[in-house]
Amino acid sequence: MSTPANPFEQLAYNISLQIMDGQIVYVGTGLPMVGAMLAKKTHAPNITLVYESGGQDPWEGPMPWSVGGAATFRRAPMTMEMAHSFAMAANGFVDIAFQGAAQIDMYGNLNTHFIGGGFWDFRSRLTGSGGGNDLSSLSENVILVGLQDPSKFPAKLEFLTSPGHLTGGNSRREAGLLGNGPVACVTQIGVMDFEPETKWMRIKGLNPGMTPEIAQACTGFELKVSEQIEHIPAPSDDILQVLREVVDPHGIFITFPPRVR
Amino acid sequence: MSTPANPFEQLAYNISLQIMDGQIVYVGTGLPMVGAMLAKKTHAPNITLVYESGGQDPWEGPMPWSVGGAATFRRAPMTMEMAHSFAMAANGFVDIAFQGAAQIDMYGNLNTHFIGGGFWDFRSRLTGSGGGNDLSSLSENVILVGLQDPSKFPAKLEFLTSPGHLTGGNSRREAGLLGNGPVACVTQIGVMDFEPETKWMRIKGLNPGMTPEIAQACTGFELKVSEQIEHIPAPSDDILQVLREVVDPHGIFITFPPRVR
Amino acid sequence: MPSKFTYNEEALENLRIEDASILDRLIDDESFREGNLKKHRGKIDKRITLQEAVSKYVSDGDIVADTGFSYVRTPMQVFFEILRQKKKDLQFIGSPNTNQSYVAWSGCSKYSHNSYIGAEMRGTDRNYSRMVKDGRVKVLSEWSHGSMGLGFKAAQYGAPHIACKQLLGSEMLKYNPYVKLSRDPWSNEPVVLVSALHPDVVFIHCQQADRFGNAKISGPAVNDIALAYACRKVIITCEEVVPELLMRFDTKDTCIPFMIVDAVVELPFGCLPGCCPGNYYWSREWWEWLMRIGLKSDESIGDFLNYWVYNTTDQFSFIEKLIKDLGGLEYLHNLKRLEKAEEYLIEDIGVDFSYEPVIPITE
Amino acid sequence: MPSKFTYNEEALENLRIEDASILDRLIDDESFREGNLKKHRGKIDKRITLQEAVSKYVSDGDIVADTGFSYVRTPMQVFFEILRQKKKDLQFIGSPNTNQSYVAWSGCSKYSHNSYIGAEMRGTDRNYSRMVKDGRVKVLSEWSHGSMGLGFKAAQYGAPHIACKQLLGSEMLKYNPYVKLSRDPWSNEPVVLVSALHPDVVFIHCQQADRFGNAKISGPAVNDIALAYACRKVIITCEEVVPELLMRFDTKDTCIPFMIVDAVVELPFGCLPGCCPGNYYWSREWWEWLMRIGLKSDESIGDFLNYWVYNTTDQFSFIEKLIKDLGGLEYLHNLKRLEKAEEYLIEDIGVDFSYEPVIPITE
Repeated sequence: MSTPANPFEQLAYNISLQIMDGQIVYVGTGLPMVGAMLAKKTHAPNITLVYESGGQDPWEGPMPWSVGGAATFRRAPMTMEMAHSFAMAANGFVDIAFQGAAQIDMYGNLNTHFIGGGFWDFRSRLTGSGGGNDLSSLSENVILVGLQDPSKFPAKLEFLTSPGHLTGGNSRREAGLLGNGPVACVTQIGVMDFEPETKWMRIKGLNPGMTPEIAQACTGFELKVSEQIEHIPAPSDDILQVLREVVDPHGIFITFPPRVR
Repeated sequence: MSTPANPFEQLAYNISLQIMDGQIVYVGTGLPMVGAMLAKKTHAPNITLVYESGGQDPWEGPMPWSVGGAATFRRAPMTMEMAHSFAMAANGFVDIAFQGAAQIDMYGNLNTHFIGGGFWDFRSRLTGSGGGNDLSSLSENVILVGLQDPSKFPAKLEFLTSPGHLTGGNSRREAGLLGNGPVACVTQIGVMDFEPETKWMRIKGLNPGMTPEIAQACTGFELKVSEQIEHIPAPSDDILQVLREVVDPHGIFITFPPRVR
Repeated sequence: MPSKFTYNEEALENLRIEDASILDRLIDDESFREGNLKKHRGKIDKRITLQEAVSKYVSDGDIVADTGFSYVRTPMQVFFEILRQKKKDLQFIGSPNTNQSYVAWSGCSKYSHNSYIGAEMRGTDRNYSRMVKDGRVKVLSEWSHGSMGLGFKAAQYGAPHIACKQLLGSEMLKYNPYVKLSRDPWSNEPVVLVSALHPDVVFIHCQQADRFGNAKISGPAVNDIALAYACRKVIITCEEVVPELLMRFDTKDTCIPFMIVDAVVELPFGCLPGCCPGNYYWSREWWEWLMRIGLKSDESIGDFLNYWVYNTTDQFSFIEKLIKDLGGLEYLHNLKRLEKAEEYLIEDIGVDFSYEPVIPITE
Repeated sequence: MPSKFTYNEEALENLRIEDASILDRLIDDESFREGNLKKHRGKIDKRITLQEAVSKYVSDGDIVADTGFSYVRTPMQVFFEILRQKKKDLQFIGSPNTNQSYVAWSGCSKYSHNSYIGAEMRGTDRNYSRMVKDGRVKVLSEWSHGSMGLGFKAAQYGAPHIACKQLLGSEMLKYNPYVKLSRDPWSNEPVVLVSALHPDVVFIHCQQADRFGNAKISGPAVNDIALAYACRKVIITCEEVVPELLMRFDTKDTCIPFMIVDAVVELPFGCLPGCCPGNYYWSREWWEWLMRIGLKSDESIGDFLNYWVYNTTDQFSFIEKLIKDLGGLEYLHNLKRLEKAEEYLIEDIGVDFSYEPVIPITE
């Protein structure tokens, strides 16, 4: 029997479960990549992976370490320029896009600009939007990914980089944005979705050993709770084997605690 | 000694004289192509030919019979998409573009839409703009080319397809158009330019045997006259030889009266 | 039917468009995106016949995009099949839009988004002129090549509209509901806004494609890359279908990815009587017949189309007719030689490009 | 100095830009076009050295575009040379804009058009964060990758601006003077207008170019095709200069035509310590040193740059230092093997991609 899944492995597994076969999947760096590769190697062999640097539909090979690296365009029939690659999302050719952030609020809005202050006085300036705002604005479905704690899931963002459901309700549509916005938020605690009417984040499923109380304790705003909370299983031995031996054999992303890369 | 130049040959020669070495030249079908090829084979070997279908800088070979045909992209390092090809004019990479039209007015505005009536009731519907409006609007310098007669050079266009100097003076610039607009009009009579202030068409040079009176008789509006009218020479035997033997050996464009093509 | 969008009233009036809802589909980004979301994304074998493709993907009333460049890499055999299947009420759009002329005569197409109709120095298209005058073709919008091309590009880039510097000062502004005079918000300079354009269906002839729809265009792409992304239904016709692995190991000229493609039709000689870069030259004799005899009158174009379209069944029966009087297989082979020599793919010294008209000048 | 253009007042205020004329050049289409008209159009041998190119084409105060993708086909040796020549007051722009961090520390760059700074999972750029906080880098505009990419594309297409659906609802709208909330005139839906962008100077690393400037990019072009057309001064650096005839007989991947190019620099290994598709892998050890040690403090980045930039003279002296402790020529050869294997240009079975950190984890 395999060692039980560590938090990163559970997260990668939960990410993989968000992906349905046949979808076009926009992948960023890190665990979403691992989750997407895992999905492709397990229940969703016919997905097409697309990357912001323009790589798409690569021939199977080593896991991409970078969204611009060779594995993203390895023997691909073609690549796309960056403006064009995001346009594919606008035109309805990105079914699902993964997003991380330094801060996520109850409507799934994201901050990747700075934390600990304002635009001029912060503790840490972060990367900025990159493709994050584009994916959030244009993709059909967005899946948020992160390690849940109250500071990363605050009631108020310090900066709104990428739109989720904005102020909830119909506000995203009224702002002119495309697609459904965030449909799920996958963390080490479990999977959250958004109430259909208010678009407020709520607990949908919990990882093994997690409770709604733990989830709430890891969140800076009140979490709504689904009527029927799912119990997400731990990944099976078979899946762990694929994850550890095929997808990320060098443990670049799934080693816990994280190794330096 | 060669047979003297026929009107088409004189026109091709006059066109060629409009081109300076080192320029990027946008060529359409017909005599402008012949003139540009003649320029390249005589005084302007370092021009770069570009075509609306996206061909550019072809390797020397047979004269293009079509602006989309193989001679326009023959062993070219690259071709451009159509929107991009016109964008090169907008961005300042077309020094000189040739244009014909069914009607040309005193400000060098062009009609290629219909003649003999209005939008709903005409004698003949023509091709429409094609790339004509784009070249007129965006190129740095436009050279008009045509066979001059009063119906083709009317005081009022039946439709303004492609802008010249609009209503003269500064009106072209005020409309937001790019470049200098038409700088010359080359016909079987000679070469006309436009008064610097009013932008009204005036006789600049006359072909052998032509007079200002003939020019005026061939024009539907009053032609201004330059203080010093140039006498354009007939093409030399050497040039006629290049034209007839190298540029258009099958007489596709320079046979007079025109043959069916 | 109320139109979904706001159009320039002057243009509607000038174009005598009473029911502006006929204009909507070309610029409806929302339904375009919805349609794309429904496209099958998996790697499935998309090959069907030309007959099936036209039957399934060209619906009466569709906006059809002309592709290639007049008769360069233009899938003329597709238009012939549209005629044979007697489609109705098609709108045509393209830069150039040369092939609408005979399609319109046949009764298949009634509306035109007009940029250029004609065959360059081969003269004015008298048939099209007649049909517009008689009201058999109704012009819905007047374009320049470049501005229409930008409309397709805006669509490719997911941009609702794009500003440009052409059309300023032209009367076309008053005859096009899809463009609008405006000012740049930074410079305050006049600009023309062009809406993103989404024709309903496009057939793009490629030299090679794989069975999923990844496709290569060699020679000028003209508007076809933009159109592949801009149009709702995308059918690739191609000289040959190659293995997917070839597409992965030779990426030259590949510009259309499989996910945007609905169907793949293996259609060798699909551009004849036009030319296909790398493959074959156009039939100058056929075009001479078309322009000099065919377009003369309603009767003559009828005879012409009967002979060349309605009494052929596909490209091969068309070619058999074509080469019968022109030199047989040697003529066909020579078309290949001429194209390759002009592109300098083969030695051109010794290849004879001369051409003598087959119809005596009597006019 | 009065600014030539009208900017969103709220953005100017939020960004604390008092003299808005500093913003003008990036969107000045008119002077961009004028500059292009003055470029030499003939086929002339444009080859110069990197030192000459940086000296001649990078002026103090210029807006410099970062190219490639962070460290993929990015001409890092060009940035190193900019540091050595101690340029001043540069504005940096790029999607991503990763290389501004060390350039800014060196004192060469003071202004940022910000889309993304960092090296993906390699962590936050602490140096850049410090410099923005201290006011040593001033952010002039906040972007997403896609919206900035559209600004470059609009420039390529000669379009004064383009509408898009990103940035809506984002606070970046209030921190970017080059974008503007508007409505589509047909649908009345909210859109964001993005101005065409014209950086002053761009260095684009290509695998091959000819001496006139025709150039090939293999692997993802990212924004570089658009940038080649959008920027005022265009310098191609390349792994190798090939004969013009090669460009005519092998058109694969050719995307930059000679007329827009000002200079060609033959610069083999010009992307090291980043990677160049088809040629060499990135040096993971170098990046580890940069992110884990170099960026820690002002002092450490100073030491780092002294060692790797100021005490090297060109890419070869850099490489000699790099391989000295990492395995010599075999290391360099292995970079080639790794890149080619990951792209599947060579057999990848048996190629070992594993990598062990060279710096012990002590934090």
